[in-house]
Amino acid sequence: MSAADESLRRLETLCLIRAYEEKLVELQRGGAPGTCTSVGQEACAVGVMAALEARDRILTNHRSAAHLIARGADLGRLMAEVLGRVDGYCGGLSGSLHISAKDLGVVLTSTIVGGELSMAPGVALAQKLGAGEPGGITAVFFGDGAACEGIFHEALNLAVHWRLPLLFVCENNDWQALVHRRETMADRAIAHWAAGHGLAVETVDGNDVGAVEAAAARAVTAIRSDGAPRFLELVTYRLRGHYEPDDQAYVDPAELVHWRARDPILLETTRLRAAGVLDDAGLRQIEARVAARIEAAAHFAEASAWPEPAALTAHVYAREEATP
Amino acid sequence: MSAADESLRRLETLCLIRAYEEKLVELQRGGAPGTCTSVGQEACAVGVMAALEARDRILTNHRSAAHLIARGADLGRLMAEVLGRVDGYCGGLSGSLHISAKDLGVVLTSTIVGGELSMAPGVALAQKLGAGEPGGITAVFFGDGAACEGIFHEALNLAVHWRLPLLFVCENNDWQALVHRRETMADRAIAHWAAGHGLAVETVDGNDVGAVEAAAARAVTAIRSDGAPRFLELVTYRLRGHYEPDDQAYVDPAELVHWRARDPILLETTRLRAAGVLDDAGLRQIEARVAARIEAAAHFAEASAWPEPAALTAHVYAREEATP
Amino acid sequence: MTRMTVEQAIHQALAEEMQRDPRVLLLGEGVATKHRDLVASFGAGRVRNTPLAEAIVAGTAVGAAASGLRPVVDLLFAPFLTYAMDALVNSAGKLRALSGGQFEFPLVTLAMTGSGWCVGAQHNHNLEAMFVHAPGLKVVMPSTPADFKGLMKTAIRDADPVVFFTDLGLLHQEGEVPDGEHVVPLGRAAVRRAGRDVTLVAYAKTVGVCLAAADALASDGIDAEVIDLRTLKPLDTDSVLASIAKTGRLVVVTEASGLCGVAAEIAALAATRALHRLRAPVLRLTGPDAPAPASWVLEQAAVPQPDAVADAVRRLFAEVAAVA
Amino acid sequence: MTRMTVEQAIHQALAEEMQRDPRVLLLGEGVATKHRDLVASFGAGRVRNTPLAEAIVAGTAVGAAASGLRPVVDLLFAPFLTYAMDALVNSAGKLRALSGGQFEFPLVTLAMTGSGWCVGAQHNHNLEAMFVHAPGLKVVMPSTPADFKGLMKTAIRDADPVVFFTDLGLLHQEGEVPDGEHVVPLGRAAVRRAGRDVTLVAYAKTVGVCLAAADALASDGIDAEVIDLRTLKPLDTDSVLASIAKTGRLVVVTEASGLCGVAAEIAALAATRALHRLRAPVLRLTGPDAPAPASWVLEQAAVPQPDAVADAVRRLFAEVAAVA
Ligand SMILES: Cc1ncc(C[n+]2csc(CCOP(=O)(O)OP(=O)(O)O)c2C)c(N)n1
Ligand SMILES: Cc1ncc(C[n+]2csc(CCOP(=O)(O)OP(=O)(O)O)c2C)c(N)n1
Ligand SMILES: [Mg+2]
Ligand SMILES: [Mg+2]
Repeated sequence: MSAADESLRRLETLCLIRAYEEKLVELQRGGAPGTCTSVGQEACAVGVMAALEARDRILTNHRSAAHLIARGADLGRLMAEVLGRVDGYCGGLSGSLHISAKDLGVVLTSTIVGGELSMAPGVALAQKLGAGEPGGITAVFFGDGAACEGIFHEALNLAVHWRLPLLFVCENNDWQALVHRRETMADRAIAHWAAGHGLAVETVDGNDVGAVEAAAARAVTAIRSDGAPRFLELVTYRLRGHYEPDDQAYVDPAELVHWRARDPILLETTRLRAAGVLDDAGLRQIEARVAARIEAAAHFAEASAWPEPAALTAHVYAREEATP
Repeated sequence: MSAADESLRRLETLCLIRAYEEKLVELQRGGAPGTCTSVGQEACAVGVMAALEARDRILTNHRSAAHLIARGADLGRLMAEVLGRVDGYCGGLSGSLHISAKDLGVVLTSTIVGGELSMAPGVALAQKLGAGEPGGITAVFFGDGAACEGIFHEALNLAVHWRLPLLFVCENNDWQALVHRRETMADRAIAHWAAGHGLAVETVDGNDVGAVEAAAARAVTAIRSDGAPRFLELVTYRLRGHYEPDDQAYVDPAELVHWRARDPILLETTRLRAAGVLDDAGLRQIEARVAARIEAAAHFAEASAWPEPAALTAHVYAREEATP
Repeated sequence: MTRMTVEQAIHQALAEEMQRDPRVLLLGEGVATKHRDLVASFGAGRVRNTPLAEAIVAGTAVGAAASGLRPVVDLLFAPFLTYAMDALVNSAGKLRALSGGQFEFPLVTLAMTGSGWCVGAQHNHNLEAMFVHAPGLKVVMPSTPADFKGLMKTAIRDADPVVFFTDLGLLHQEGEVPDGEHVVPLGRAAVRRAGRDVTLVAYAKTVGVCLAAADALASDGIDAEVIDLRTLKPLDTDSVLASIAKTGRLVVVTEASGLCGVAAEIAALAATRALHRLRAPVLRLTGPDAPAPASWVLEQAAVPQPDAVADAVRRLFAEVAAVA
Repeated sequence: MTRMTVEQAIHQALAEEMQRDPRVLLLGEGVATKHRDLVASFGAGRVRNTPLAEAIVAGTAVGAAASGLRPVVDLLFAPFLTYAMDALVNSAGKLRALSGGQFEFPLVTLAMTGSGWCVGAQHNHNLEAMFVHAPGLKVVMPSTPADFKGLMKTAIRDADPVVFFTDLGLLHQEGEVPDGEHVVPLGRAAVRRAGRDVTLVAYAKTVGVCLAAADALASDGIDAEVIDLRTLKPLDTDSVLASIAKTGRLVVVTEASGLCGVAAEIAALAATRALHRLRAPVLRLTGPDAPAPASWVLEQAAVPQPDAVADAVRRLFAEVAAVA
């Protein structure tokens, strides 16, 4: 595929994620469960996923929709999961907060902040010891808030000392639920904490999908070549609230204005127009395709049945007789 | 007191700690509970304590004898605690692993590695908010192993961001129980992790009592003046096993030889002799005084009664009726 | 009396106690964001947003509590307490006793749990029994707005560490709350409905479930007594035993799972101290030994419902009739 | 059959299972130091010393378990499990169910606890009930060398996460152990002594206590049956109920405290499913609701002793006689 087509595909994925999450916001207003949206951070997911391969493993957290969609998740099954329906990726048991999709290589999602960091070294260790697909690496997505948890320090030390094929991807979006990053740490950068562990660290504009993909590709190539971990800090911003509904009354309006002007979709659209790769017609086509897929997904999800009560205990233990 | 007398007093304290711990080793061979000795690390305790004042608070861990004695603990009550007797600082409930002595300002000792780091910011916060004695600061002693626990990262971030009057004292003694530091971290220095938090860090020869006292004094003065935390890494070595009895079969003999030649008491004795402050007679006097105090302490401890069974539940809750 | 929600009652208790006692401070991720008025009234020094680091937040509260302050720490959702277990279980719960009574830990830890929000098992886990089992801790879990206020005030004034659970399904429930000084003693259950035929023991959400069941049973001529434990530790064993002595039948209804849960403790109480009063087997209606699911239908299926309680009681009477 | 200690039996089980299944690996602080022969046989890749960071060690085991390996992780002493609670309770115990059964967690966590070493409550805390209460986990706590081997092998082969507790008071106890393939199923109790008059239920150290009490009672003409639970979850309720049906009397003896402990669960079992068989009130003889003290005399006072058990049983028969 040509570079131009690649760029257009990336743009379409950005728009798909945005539309998917806005659809869930709309459904929430109608009574569906809330979600943690990644509006404003889509370029982080799309850029990093473009640098990963099928043999790689991904761990994510409560804000996972962008990661899952960029990895190719089925929108209908995702939405069904959020609505707690039987066709969801986890049969409705997870809801939006801990969606894993093993067949996509998106494993062990935890909504405990830091939970993904706690399990990621084990996934990478299995790869190092040959339990996974040859040459596979692990990428773990987490936030600036997770970097404040002690497990961040423990995971970095273990990954560096054991030389695990692990890519740390920190989406520093300035927010930790209702608390601004500046209220939780003296420094603006997570990178300095990571650098203290002596691994290669790169800080990138997380709203520039091309820059993210390039940096991720460099890191992934390096990990595959020497097996040592790398750290990527993606500087981005959470444009919507923490968990829907959220009126963002606690957010400085000026900060929002500043970052809305840096909306990753806006930046990419402008870039592609300037490059003559995209025009109004092209954009309309993308938007039409996206809208159609979202509607189809919503219909699928809402048509999906509720799980049977038996699902409550069906998967707690491996064998039935194991349950007391 | 003259500088020479100061030095001799410091030397006597070093010898007192050594003799106290060797006495406990002897008692253990006779059936008393084991202890974590600080043989080889005495200069860390003596140097830092010399820089602290009565209004300051100290947190320590499982390897606390040197800290307590350097702070002026009663040897008899210390030994009684190790033997589980009623006259111990904690009435025999603690034993050697979590001895606190509130009247000495040695508070909240925890034998959970990292436990002291978890509580220290709270003690410093109380000082900052005026609950303690005016101008008091907190010093927390911990090891290189504790620095591998996530709580190390969380404590540093909080202390720096909240600007707490807290002195971090890391005794990097190359050992974490039966595991050498090099098996647990890629780097030799804890200082690099701490520096990532942007606080002032100083690394000192932990076996040179004078150097430790000077560095600690600089840090304490700085904390009192601007209220911000400081970090001290004391490079030292654990000359005996982790917990008595321990044959150190897992220790590289060459490493032991190297560090025995750097025994802090040997270094200080040599220095004072060269300075003409100490001669054979002086040393014999010190050793005689020390021996007498140790014997007296042992007699006191062994004469102390066992606690009454009621002590088992007497201090669990503040009010009797509170216990279910 | 003022009509207010549980959420408002908790807030009022916090505001009144911070007003009453300058040693009280509020720590937690977002507390300053959520309680802006408390920041305004008492200053940013006493209402502190924290980093996302539950271990150090709890540990800091423990250290501050032992140093003359009275921290209230909000750890948000009960599963996040897993990060704070060392501070709560090993430090706050044990160091009073291990130190021979040298330190006090007047500390309140807040956490939400329970069904109602479809957030799944990493936000909803009724693990209060773990803290009942841990020595040195007290545990509170009220069911009415008035008790939330009265028990919160008592918990803050108590000299021991209290873990205070809020059933999030009750947060927006309204009720009459006494204005000003209204304290409810720890360790005192409340008889929500007097009855002669059967004792229903519950706490938090299931108190309402039992009251609804009792109404249904009344129409069958079964007169149920409903006891709200309110405090899970210390347990009000006298009230439970007195009721069993009167009714001869015991049904324990909890949202938490039964295995080693509070339901087990109440049943054990009957077996050990009221056996000869029991005219029928004790019944435990509890949540399953399974993680809380997100899907609405499954979340409902995981909590004992009024019909299930009423049916179980009816079967109880039928069986006994059969036996007789 | 070979005569060996509990410590040797555990080691033999580990060696045999690592030989049998290349997916088995051993992680923990000091495991490579303590099991040098396993390093020699299976390589440093499969027997790994770790940093002092229980959270990431357990989390890494969880991640590895879900990725095709079968980790055994040694966290040393039970109170240190408080650092690993998120990995064990929120990840290993919940993610199988929350993911709709996508992942398996074949993982064994080792921890020691119990009286005998005078190490106090931060090394000695029988908190096994916390894990019995947590969904998705299995809990084992054997009492004989043969069971330590047989249950360790079964735990390693089990598809679910198992928390395996070793009573340190039993570590050096000797017994006959079958050579080679010897597996003991999870969830199966053992009748250590058959009897007609009273059922004594225990596990770990208190099994020996009950057997000693049973001998004493025999001389009074009281024929006690002693049941060793061995697995605490899943519980072998059938064996306990069958014994109660035979004897009509139940005494539960545990070192762990009673409140919401395994002793409560067994008493609840009797109250809910064997009430009409009980001819006397159930007795719970347990450790106190207090942190384990270090002092030898207090440590002994904290554990039910044979005389206390025998006396309690005698009183039970006396009372019943009085009542009748
Ligand atoms: C241990 C824990 N503490 C608190 C929460 C509640 N919570 C969920 S997401 C979140 C913010 C996390 O911030 P960050 O790590 O920066 O990720 P972001 O939400 O910004 O993507 C919080 C506090 C949680 N889920 N887990
Ligand atoms: C959380 C925890 N893990 C393990 C232990 C067992 N343990 C006691 S001391 C120790 C070594 C600690 O090493 P370090 O922090 O360097 O202190 P040092 O013993 O060298 O003074 C260990 C592993 C413990 N007490 N707590
Ligand atoms: Mg963030
Ligand atoms: Mg060390």
